[in-house]
Amino acid sequence: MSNTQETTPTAQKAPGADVTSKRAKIADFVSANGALVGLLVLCVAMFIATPDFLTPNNLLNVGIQASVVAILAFGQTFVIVTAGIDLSVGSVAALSAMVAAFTGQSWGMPPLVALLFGLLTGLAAGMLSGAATAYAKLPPFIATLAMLSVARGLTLVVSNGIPVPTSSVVTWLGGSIGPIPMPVVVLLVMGAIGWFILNRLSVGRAMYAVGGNLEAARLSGIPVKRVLVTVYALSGIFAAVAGLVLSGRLASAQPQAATGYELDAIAAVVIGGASLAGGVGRISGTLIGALVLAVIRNGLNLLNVSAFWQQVIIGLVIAVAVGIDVLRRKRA
Amino acid sequence: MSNTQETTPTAQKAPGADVTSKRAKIADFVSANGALVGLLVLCVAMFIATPDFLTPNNLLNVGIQASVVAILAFGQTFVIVTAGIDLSVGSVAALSAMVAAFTGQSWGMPPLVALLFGLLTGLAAGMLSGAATAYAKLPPFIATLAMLSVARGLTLVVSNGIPVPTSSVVTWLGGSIGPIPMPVVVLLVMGAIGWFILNRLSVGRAMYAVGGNLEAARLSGIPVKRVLVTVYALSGIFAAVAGLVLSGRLASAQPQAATGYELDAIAAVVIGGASLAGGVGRISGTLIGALVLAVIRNGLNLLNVSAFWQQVIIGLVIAVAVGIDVLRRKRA
Amino acid sequence: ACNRTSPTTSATASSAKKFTLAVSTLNNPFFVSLKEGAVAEAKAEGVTLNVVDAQNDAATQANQLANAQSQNVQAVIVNPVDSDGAGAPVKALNTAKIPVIAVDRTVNGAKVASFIASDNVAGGKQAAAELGKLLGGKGDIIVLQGTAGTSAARDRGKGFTEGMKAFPGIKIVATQTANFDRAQGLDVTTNLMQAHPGVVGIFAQNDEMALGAIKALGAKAGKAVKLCAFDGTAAGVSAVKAGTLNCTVAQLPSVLGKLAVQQAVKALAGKADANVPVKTTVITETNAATFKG
Amino acid sequence: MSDQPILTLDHVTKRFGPITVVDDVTVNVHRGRIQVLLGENGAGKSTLINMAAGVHEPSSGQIIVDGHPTRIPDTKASEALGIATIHQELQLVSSLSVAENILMGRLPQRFGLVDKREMYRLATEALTTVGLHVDPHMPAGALGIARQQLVEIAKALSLKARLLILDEPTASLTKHEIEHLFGLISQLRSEGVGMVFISHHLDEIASIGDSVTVIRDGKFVAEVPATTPEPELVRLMVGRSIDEQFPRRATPPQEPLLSVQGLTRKGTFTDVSFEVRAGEVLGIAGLVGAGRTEVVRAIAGADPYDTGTVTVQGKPLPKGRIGAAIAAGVGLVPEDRKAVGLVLGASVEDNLGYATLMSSARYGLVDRRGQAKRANLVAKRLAIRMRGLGQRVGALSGGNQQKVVLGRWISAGSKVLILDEPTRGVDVGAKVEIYQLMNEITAAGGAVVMVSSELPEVLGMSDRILVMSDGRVAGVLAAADADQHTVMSLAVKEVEPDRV
Ligand SMILES: Nc1ncnc2c1ncn2[C@@H]1O[C@H](COP(=O)(O)OP(=O)(O)OP(=O)(O)O)[C@@H](O)[C@H]1O
Ligand SMILES: Nc1ncnc2c1ncn2[C@@H]1O[C@H](COP(=O)(O)OP(=O)(O)OP(=O)(O)O)[C@@H](O)[C@H]1O
Ligand SMILES: [Mg+2]
Ligand SMILES: [Mg+2]
Repeated sequence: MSNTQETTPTAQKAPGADVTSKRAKIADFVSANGALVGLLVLCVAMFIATPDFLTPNNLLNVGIQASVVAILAFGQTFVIVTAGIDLSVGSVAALSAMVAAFTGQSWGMPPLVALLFGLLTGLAAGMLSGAATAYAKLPPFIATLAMLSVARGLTLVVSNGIPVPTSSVVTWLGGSIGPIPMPVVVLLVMGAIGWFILNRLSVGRAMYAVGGNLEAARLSGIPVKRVLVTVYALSGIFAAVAGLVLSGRLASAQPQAATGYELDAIAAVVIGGASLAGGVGRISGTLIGALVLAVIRNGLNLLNVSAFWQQVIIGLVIAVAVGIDVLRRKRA
Repeated sequence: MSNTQETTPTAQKAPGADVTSKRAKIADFVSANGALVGLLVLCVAMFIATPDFLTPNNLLNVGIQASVVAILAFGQTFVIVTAGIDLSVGSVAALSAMVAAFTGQSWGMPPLVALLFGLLTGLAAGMLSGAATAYAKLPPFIATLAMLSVARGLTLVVSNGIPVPTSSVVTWLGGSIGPIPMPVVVLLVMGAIGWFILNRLSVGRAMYAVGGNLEAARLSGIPVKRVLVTVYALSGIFAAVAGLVLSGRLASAQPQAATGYELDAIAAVVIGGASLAGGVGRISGTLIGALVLAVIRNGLNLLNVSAFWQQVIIGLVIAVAVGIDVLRRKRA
Repeated sequence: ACNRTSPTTSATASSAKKFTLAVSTLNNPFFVSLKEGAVAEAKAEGVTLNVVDAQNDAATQANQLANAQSQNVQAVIVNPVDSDGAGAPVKALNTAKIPVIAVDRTVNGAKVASFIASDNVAGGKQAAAELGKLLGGKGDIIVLQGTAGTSAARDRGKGFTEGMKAFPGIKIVATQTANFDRAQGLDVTTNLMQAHPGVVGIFAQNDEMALGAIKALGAKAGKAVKLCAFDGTAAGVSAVKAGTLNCTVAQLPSVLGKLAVQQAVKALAGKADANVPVKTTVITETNAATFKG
Repeated sequence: MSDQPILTLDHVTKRFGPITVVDDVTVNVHRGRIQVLLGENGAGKSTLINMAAGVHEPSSGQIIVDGHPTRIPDTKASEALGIATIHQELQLVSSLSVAENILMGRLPQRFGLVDKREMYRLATEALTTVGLHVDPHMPAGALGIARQQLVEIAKALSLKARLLILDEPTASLTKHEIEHLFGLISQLRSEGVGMVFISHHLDEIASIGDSVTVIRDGKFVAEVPATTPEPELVRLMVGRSIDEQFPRRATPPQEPLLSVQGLTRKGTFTDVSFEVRAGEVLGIAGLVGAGRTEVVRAIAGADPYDTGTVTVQGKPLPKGRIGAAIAAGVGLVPEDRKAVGLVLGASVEDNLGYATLMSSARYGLVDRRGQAKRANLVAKRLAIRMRGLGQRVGALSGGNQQKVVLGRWISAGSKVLILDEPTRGVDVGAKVEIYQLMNEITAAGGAVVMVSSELPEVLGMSDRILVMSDGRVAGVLAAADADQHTVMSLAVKEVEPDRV
């Protein structure tokens, strides 16, 4: 199992080992992010297979293409760390984006207010799932499966099944400033926020405690229910941001946007080394997981692999990428 | 948490309480299958809402419509009892049905041999997932997500994306004998087999031990890895049967058959009282879970609820059905 | 090793033509036919055609269009998942001066060199007219919708509703989604026939759902209950031949694919036709035998 | 100071559904005094103190703090009243660092952020207090169970409470750490901290307690001074007297049953060799971390090893294959029964039957009648106290859970029983029952290997004593030649001084 701490245990570290500390930190990072090896192997393979892969432009593309799933997966990381699961992220992303587009378009809200409405939608959906889990004691799988269905239905109801053009602010989120694509910027910002919450806020540390040993967390006075609600609320907000980026890229909020993305988001978190049993998981791992998925898809497109075989290969690559990590940990 | 045994412990049963034992058995069944209350509430609601619901014909329809998901969910029950998850059931169902149709149609295999090929496909896919989990130590989520992708891809490759007509035997499986629909018969047979495996075979009881505490099971000499492979293999075979029934109903194996059914199957198991944390779950509960899903969908069709609102309502009903069970258990 | 198309090295790529065909989905025989029409034509023209499948996800399609640019293809044929959604990525291709051909659905908010389509709204109207005629202008009917929120479901539904205005005697008693899926078509029709046993007609927004409905109706299919569908897939046409399906609005998907490749080749020389309409044909028992998809 | 108790549990009763677990019990805790709770497994001690810890609320009766009736709905409320609790079951998050575990729920913050430097400083301080020298960055799960127990103690002490509840804090500690802990307790007592102390080690009561409340079956029995002689305490506790604490009936040793030669796993244990004969009890003693658990797990096939051989009844066992070891008649009762011994959610009957589940099956069918019969017999023979074989094992008291793990191997007819800390957390009565069971096994021609950190137990029940130190066999003593001193002097051989 990978470590949940930012620095892996370096017990009995020699004092005054400052010179090597940078190298040690890199080594720590690598050993704590096993899927990194898988990602690198994948990139090298792609590089050998096609010269189109390692162009700056294409790498930015990969970044853009990873962004939505990565942001969803960051939110999902909180949930999985507490041993939960959030199946609703795709639907909530679509609903939030739709509400933002709709309030802007039909109610004529100013773009920023409309955007805020979108974020609040994500927050509300997340808090509902969280409350259903923490207070009504529904299993997270059921609470969020219900939300998956409800949020998608509401998206259709709000939009009447028709795509709605997004406001300027949202389109800007999906565009780029000069050569720098905004989705990548948002990805990095949300990643930083996620990392900060998990590692620097006490509620973040409490998530690990709740997921690692719920009873112990409760007996230590951690307000378990509040932590759980927070976790799903965060997942909802992250989903809303992902939805906004997605609709921004397309300049249109789609009623069927992000359908099925929940499995990708969960896969990214698990590929990144988290365990669905809770207590383990880190933002950097999740990012790597999302990149693994994006690189496979991008590479298979570049290689012109037939659409049917692509699915076969994607499956195999996911298994191998995680398999490498499992092997590496066993050796260590 | 519901009990793992078929009969709940009735310690200190009054001697000579034979007369009441039947009633006690029913009470046991009800208390062990909490979702039953949810199902009954749902049925009564439907009955009040529309007279079309409680006709013998419609009830048979519900049975037919529940059959595929229920059979998938029976297989899924084994997996969930061992604290695993099988995301590949929908794809494996489609692949198995496609292989059966294809070997019959294009290779000209006799119908029964083609059917056997279909079942073997399911078995092989399941064993692969199981081996990846038990021996290569991939998390079940990843191993079966990979299989989801691989099996769907292979289905498309085999069929070239075009539906293939099924053989006579398979079509018979989807038809009916007199008034009795074969899918319902298959559902009952597979349910009985599932119950028998879980309750009467040593490997079934071992599944509960593995899911309850893997290390304790291992230290007690239970061959954990073999049990895990068996579990996924069974899930694969059950998925193959579900796929055959599905293609039989349509007289055609569809490349995209059963897409997304994995969530329905898992939901059926969890609505039926199993825990994704393992160690708990029963076939009767799973059947009830599958019926809950089928009744909602059937009822909403009968009531002609708009497609948009249907999803909202399905979500709410799932949450409420499980919520009733949670409440009931808390009271007890 | 799994790559079935011969790998093109960058050296030869400069001389040979390389296009990308971005299909909305290959989950549906209609688009499979479209793809096959395009692949056959590409072979005939000596073009390497890179086919990608967006699995009905507009964002995936955006990614694939961006990837096409990375690959330096000379032209892109896009069958948009969604017209609005394809705008942004096609705009990027416009900037990169890669000609884009839209097929089946148009692209909003960006330039396309050519648009080849059969009109779904018009097709919906044709279906309404045909079903109205079959029913003699009266009776209860039900509508099987495609996946809620997809453009095909919207446009076909819109056209059908408009076309039905000509038949005040026909009442749509239920409209339910079966997600373009045959199995769901079967279940939903079964349920609806339960609630509305007097239904005499069904409009299914694609052939797949109609084939499911035919299963649900049994002997009544095409006889006591008239069925009209959409797409004209091989299975749909044989159902028409068998008399279980009364009509299907054919869009000639393989022709769409073929024309798209032809237009792409023309576009390289800067002389593509802006609009290439492909007529939808209503296939009934009378013309089914001679129909070629 | 007034004589007013800090805490009074006043006629409290706790019911779980229809079952009354604590029935009208009153306990007073005073400043600077140590109130001992004594009772058999399942008597209701933990349930009683959990009402003060904010885990349960009483079904009736009241909690009085400083003379005021108070509600303690949760842990936070309990801590706010100055009560700190060391729970019987380890409550650590194994993936989090030692420091975060110690400060869980009250991480130091600066500007709303976790102040990591302060966290490690406080944690190091707390660890120093209990004399545990581990890196606070380490994940708690990497520590052995004894060190984890010390982390728990450090955690509770760092709350600086005025009332400290210790529920069997010494169960997984060896003499050395217990002495250190008692030093700390005495100091806290002199500082005026009131304490509730629960232990099954009767000798500890006299040395540390002031007054003893005895409960039986959830009911108050008596309150007596801590100086009350042990036999009297036992009589109050179990309702009868126990003649002999260590009733070892030696059987003449016969042919060797288990033979271990040169067993080595790099970094864990080195060149371990010994032999156990039929009819013999071999005790394995050593300090915490000496590698005893690792060695016996390797013998039972639970873990692999690098070199060496394990032979049972002349047949060599394959490496790391539990199934083969079990088939050869080896049964392992692991030290952490909750984590690796039991399926807590399953019934007593299921848990008793796991070792025979596969082997007794015919054509893959569960031998339902046989399994039920065996479970019934074993449950009777071990006098497992339960509501029925269908009861969830997790709801049994610790001692009875231990009997279930043991019973599994009795049921399987194991010839060589390996018991790792078999009486940890087990009450005197049940302990004697377990000892008698060991006697029966050896009398029937079986052999027992018993790893124990309780020296009196090792000395009282073993025929021979193997002492391990730093992964090696430091020596083997005949029971007759062994006493606390000889064993300890072997145990500390080769141990660097800073090690616990
Ligand atoms: N949540 C619960 N629900 C039902 N019964 C319980 C629950 N908690 C404890 N019990 C029962 O209450 C009784 C007392 O348990 P408790 O843990 O207080 O005993 P104890 O005196 O601490 O024993 P030990 O010495 O083994 O720790 C036991 O029979 C146990 O099975
Ligand atoms: N000096 C040490 N520093 C850190 N960890 C140690 C040290 N010595 C042993 N350990 C670890 O402590 C754990 C306890 O070892 P083990 O359980 O084999 O010892 P034991 O003699 O059985 O002690 P216990 O009484 O804890 O069961 C093991 O995981 C071991 O790797
Ligand atoms: Mg206790
Ligand atoms: Mg030990």
